[in-house]
Amino acid sequence: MNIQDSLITLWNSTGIANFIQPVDPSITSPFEQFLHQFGSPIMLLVCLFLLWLGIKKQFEPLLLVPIAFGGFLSNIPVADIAGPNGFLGIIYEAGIHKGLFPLIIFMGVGAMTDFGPLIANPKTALLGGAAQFGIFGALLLALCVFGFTLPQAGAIGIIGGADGPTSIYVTSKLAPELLGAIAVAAYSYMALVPVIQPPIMKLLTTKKERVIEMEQLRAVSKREKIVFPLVVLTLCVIFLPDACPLIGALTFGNLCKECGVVERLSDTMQNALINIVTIFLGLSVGSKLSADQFLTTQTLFILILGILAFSFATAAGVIFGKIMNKFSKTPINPLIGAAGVSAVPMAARVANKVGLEYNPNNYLLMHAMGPNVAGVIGSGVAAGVLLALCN
Amino acid sequence: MNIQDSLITLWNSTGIANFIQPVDPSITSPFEQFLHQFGSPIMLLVCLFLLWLGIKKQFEPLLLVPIAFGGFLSNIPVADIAGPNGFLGIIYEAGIHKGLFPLIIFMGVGAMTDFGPLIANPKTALLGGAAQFGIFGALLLALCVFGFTLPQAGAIGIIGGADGPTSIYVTSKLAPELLGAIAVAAYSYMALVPVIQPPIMKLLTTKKERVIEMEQLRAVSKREKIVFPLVVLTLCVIFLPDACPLIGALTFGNLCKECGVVERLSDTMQNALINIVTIFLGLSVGSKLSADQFLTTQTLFILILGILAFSFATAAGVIFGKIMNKFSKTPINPLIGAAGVSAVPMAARVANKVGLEYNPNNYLLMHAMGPNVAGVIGSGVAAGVLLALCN
Amino acid sequence: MNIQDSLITLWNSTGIANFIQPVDPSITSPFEQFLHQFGSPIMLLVCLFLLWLGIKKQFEPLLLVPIAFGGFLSNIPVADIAGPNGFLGIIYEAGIHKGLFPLIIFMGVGAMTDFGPLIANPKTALLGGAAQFGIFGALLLALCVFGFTLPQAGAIGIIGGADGPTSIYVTSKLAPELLGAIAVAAYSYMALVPVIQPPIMKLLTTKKERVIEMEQLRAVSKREKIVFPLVVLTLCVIFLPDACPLIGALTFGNLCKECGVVERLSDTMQNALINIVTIFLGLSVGSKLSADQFLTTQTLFILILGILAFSFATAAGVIFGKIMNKFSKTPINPLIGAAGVSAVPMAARVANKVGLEYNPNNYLLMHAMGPNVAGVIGSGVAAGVLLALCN
Amino acid sequence: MNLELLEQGLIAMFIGMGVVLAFLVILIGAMGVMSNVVGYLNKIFPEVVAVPTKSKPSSAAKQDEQIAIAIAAVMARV
Amino acid sequence: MNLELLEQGLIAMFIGMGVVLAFLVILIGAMGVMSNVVGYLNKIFPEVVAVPTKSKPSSAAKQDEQIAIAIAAVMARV
Amino acid sequence: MNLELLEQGLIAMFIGMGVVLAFLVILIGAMGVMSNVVGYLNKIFPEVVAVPTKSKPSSAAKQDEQIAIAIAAVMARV
Ligand code: NA
Ligand code: NA
Ligand code: NA
Repeated sequence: MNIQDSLITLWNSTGIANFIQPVDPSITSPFEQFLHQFGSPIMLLVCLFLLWLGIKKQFEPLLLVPIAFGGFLSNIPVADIAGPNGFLGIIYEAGIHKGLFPLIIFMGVGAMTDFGPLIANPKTALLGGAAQFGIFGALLLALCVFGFTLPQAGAIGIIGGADGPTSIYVTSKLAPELLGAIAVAAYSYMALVPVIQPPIMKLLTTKKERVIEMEQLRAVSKREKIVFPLVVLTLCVIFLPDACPLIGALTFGNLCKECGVVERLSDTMQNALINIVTIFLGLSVGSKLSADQFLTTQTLFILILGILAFSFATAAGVIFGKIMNKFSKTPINPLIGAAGVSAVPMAARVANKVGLEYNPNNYLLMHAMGPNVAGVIGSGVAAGVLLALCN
Repeated sequence: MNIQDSLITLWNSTGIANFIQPVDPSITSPFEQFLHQFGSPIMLLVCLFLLWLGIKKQFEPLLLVPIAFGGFLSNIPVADIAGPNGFLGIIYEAGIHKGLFPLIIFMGVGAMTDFGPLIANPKTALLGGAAQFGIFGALLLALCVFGFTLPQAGAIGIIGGADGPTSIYVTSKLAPELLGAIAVAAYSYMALVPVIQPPIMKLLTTKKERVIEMEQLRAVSKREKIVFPLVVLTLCVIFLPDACPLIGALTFGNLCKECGVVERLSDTMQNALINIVTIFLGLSVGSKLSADQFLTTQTLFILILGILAFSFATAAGVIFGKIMNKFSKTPINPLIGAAGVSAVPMAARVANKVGLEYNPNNYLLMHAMGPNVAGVIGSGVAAGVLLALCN
Repeated sequence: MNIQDSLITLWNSTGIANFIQPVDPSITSPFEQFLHQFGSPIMLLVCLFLLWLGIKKQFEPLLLVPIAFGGFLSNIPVADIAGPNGFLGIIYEAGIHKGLFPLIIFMGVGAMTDFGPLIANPKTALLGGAAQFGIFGALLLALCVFGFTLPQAGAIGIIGGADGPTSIYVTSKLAPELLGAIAVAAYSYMALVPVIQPPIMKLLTTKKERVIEMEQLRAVSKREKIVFPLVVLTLCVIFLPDACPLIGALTFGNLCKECGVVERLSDTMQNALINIVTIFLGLSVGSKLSADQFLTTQTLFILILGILAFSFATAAGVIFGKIMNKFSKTPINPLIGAAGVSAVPMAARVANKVGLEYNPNNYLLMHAMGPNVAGVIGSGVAAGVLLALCN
Repeated sequence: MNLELLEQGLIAMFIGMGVVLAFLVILIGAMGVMSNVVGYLNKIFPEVVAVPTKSKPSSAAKQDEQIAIAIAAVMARV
Repeated sequence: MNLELLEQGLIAMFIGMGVVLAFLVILIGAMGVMSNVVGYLNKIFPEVVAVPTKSKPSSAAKQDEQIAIAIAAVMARV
Repeated sequence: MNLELLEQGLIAMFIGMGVVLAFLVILIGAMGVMSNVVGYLNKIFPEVVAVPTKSKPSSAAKQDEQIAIAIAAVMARV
């Protein structure tokens, strides 16, 4: 080793020397050649943009900040942090590839969710079902118009479930190569719910419908809340075992919350455990933001399909709400149908806010929480169907 | 793919279609055939019963709720959640098969245990030794009467140690196929200590003995409490290295608690860490509640042997207490011998409560804590012997 | 099995029977033969001494207590707790060999560090650079005088970085066989900073220099604090990708702290997560304190080189401070150069204390925090150079 | 647009929406049954659930209090 | 002492200290640029950052408060 | 009942109880020694353990307080 060799070694290990890949003669398309050469620096900028969305625009920052940072780290040349022996590669393998992280987060979601409003007004569950149309509408378009394979189309469709852990779980099973793009789309659009939903809601409802006041909810007993997760899980066992890891984690968390005898565990699920897993889930999802997988037309298509999925879901929920209002004995404000997409509790707040715009005495929040939490169950079930059919 | 095939695929993936296994012509016994066919749904009901015990009857709910829920998830047909690629199977492999979870919980137990009452009155340690007779009595019966192998008998006997993590650690090493039944028995009987012990205690003591008041305990200095875990561990190193993982974890936790300079770590062991591990330990122990391993006469025998082990342990502790009272200069109330089974702090509370029944001024709690914590060390040592002899 | 055989089995599994290894005829040196025979019991005493340093002398107890306890457990004969199937061996393999634990701790360090004082007075960063001379000075001596290989010399040098996780990360990559000795040296000397530094600081400065008062720092805006970690990481990407795992973890933690929108995650990194990882990092670093690796002249050399590294670092920082003071428009007290070794925040406190001794109105703490946190970045960069050059 | 793909997609949509809605319809029915059963149980064992659960810890707390007093008394004599 | 080793060690030292100091010098420059840019941004969008961020949660809090009142009113009627 | 198994079981019981009780008897002895040694140490270095440990953080706290005051003063001038 002499000083010249050492300096060369060091130079070859710098980022400057490795930022731009040499021309690959086997790539013919000039655009692909450009991406091949400049992919990493472009992805670093993309990740900075995602960070900005998370920090400045507060787009689901708890997830988007770690995802964007993980993506930044993964696109650093030489370091290979997302590789099989890299820090994020190892965490990805242990936590996402095997499906543990999304399930643990779903436990925490269960431990934070109150199904009371749904139990008090069971029929609003249908609105949470109708909104899953977003999933299958996007699947159809992805498959037939955008040329994705069936497993990929299923993973893309699940964006319309508006449920982060569900999206990540399904995508890691069906189409792990799309995980980065799908996770970014899912969390970004969840953050954009207050922007995406109101115009659709207003377009599809009359002013008369929007001012409908709903009957107050009955009180729900503690016992009902304890039995409810078991009922959901049992139905899932009977009809759709493929959805049981997701629904099982959700109902386990919820049972721990409601049963009242394991508060230590329920608190831990809602705090230390979900936070720790969120950090590592975010960082390791980011490890799938590599240039060759993200800087593709597929990603653009996924972003388009994602917003369509959210829109379809919102529309389906609202339309189904209008139909239910026609046939129901008690009045149903169709605005709460939009909350069926889940994105808990954002979508329910949006329904409440739009309702208040037109009738300042109309507090729809609690009524919208019914379809909202039903939407979580609904997309869990839809995930089970996709895992059973598309795999 | 056409709609009919898809529906058939979906139907074949439902629970209804898979609940009842087809007749296996190689099984001749009609009872075994019945279990083969209906094992899963029966186990689901068994797990619901265990959940009910945990939630309604508050049988050690922190463990029994996750165990029962894990058992429920594991018996869902098709989903194979306890299989090698399933959520609980993966956690089991990483945390229990390798022995990490019980040891981490034992750290937390150490960080929550005050050995002061034992240091103040060292001779009560013998009561915590005598009560380990329950372990070896049950081992003898399991081996000679119930036809278990020696490793299985050792794992069953350890139920009499009345110590959850110790039972799980030993069983995962000696007889993992019995883990579900043994864990359920161990935690259920620990919860039943206030029911099982008093009749035996009253049967074996005279009223005169029960009213004995004991001399108040001396104050224990901080330095003694710091040195104590090191003394225990050193003895363990010298005489029984096989017990060192368990005793090492316990004394590490206790040293962190007592040394006063690592409060951050001690707090974490007592809260976030033990809670997180308890969730996963419970769920993954539940993954061993499969029908073919649990719905056997062996399980029935284990339940019988478990209660015998607790009874032997209680009786041995009380009888040894009577003997010690005869020969001791200072009076010893034999009721505190029952606390030697560990089940901290339940058994000590039971001793206190029975004592108060007969002498309303007789607070035995602190005196009973001595044998109680000695029982933890005693069953750790017994576990070491079993691991050395039965493996 | 009869009782005699069983007793022999049991005896053979005791520590007494295994403490002293039989004479190995292939070892010729009587001293090495002695170590071969009595290595384990000596290491147990060494670990008790380290525990005493941690508990009584409060030498970085959060790390030294777990390291010493882990070392004690690892040297227990028969139990093989540090072996590939042992409790600590498994944790070492998963957490340290793969490099996860030090990086997670570095995240927590980032989430606890305020880079404000550095941003307010950027030029003090140079002092944090100069102090890294300790690393390379010790490397040179280790390589040329003490006969270590280049990777070993790099790992030893990094002790002079005065940064626990960095030392462990680098050593686990370059010379895992020295991990025990290097970790013990690094944490012990970090605890000894208030003893090691002041004489050197006083020797190299005049009284006139020591009483220099510095201008108060300007206020730093929230935006600067948010952008700063990204600037550091970007420079690291451009110039030294090999340092990116370390610097990436540090800046991720810091960004989470400063961005203000992910407080849940930042709190968790600073508490539950760092505490949990500290426990396991300490215990599993201790698993490298085996007699054959620790009871060598190499360890003695490492201890000598470690203190030299700290001394060189302190001296280089102070001397560079004197030079900067000469050329700077605003006065710079050379004492804050000593804080460049990192050992946050101990070294900065030492600078403050020495300053107060000579001028009771001279609060250098905030000024010393600049070089102090720059030292963390500096040793991360130095670690990257070592990983690129010595591997 | 490929007709076979369209068929595949439509099948996925029909089956998917069918299963989701069927699941939720059954869930609505099950919730109705559950509410009735639990309501009935709540009538038969009205506060039986709540009271012992609450009184148990509180009696334990009381006991602990007594113990604490006892220990304090003991300690005072030390 | 081996001359080759000495050379190796000195190379490591020169390169190492060079990189560390170069890195920090560039960092100092970058911090200067950063402070100027951020200072400029802070002038253009003076409180724009802080106010909406703060007002957002506070308006959400207000809304939540209103909702809480509404729910309380509802519950009172139950 | 198999005699060989019975023998095996009885051996396990005798050895097991023997080891457990022997261990605890030795532990009792060790605790006695420990209490005497520590008691003796507590006499020689009576409060030496407790006082510096306590005063150390408190002096650090005091120092921190002074620093806080200093910083506040500095900030006030900004
Ligand atoms: Na949904
Ligand atoms: Na016990
Ligand atoms: Na440093």
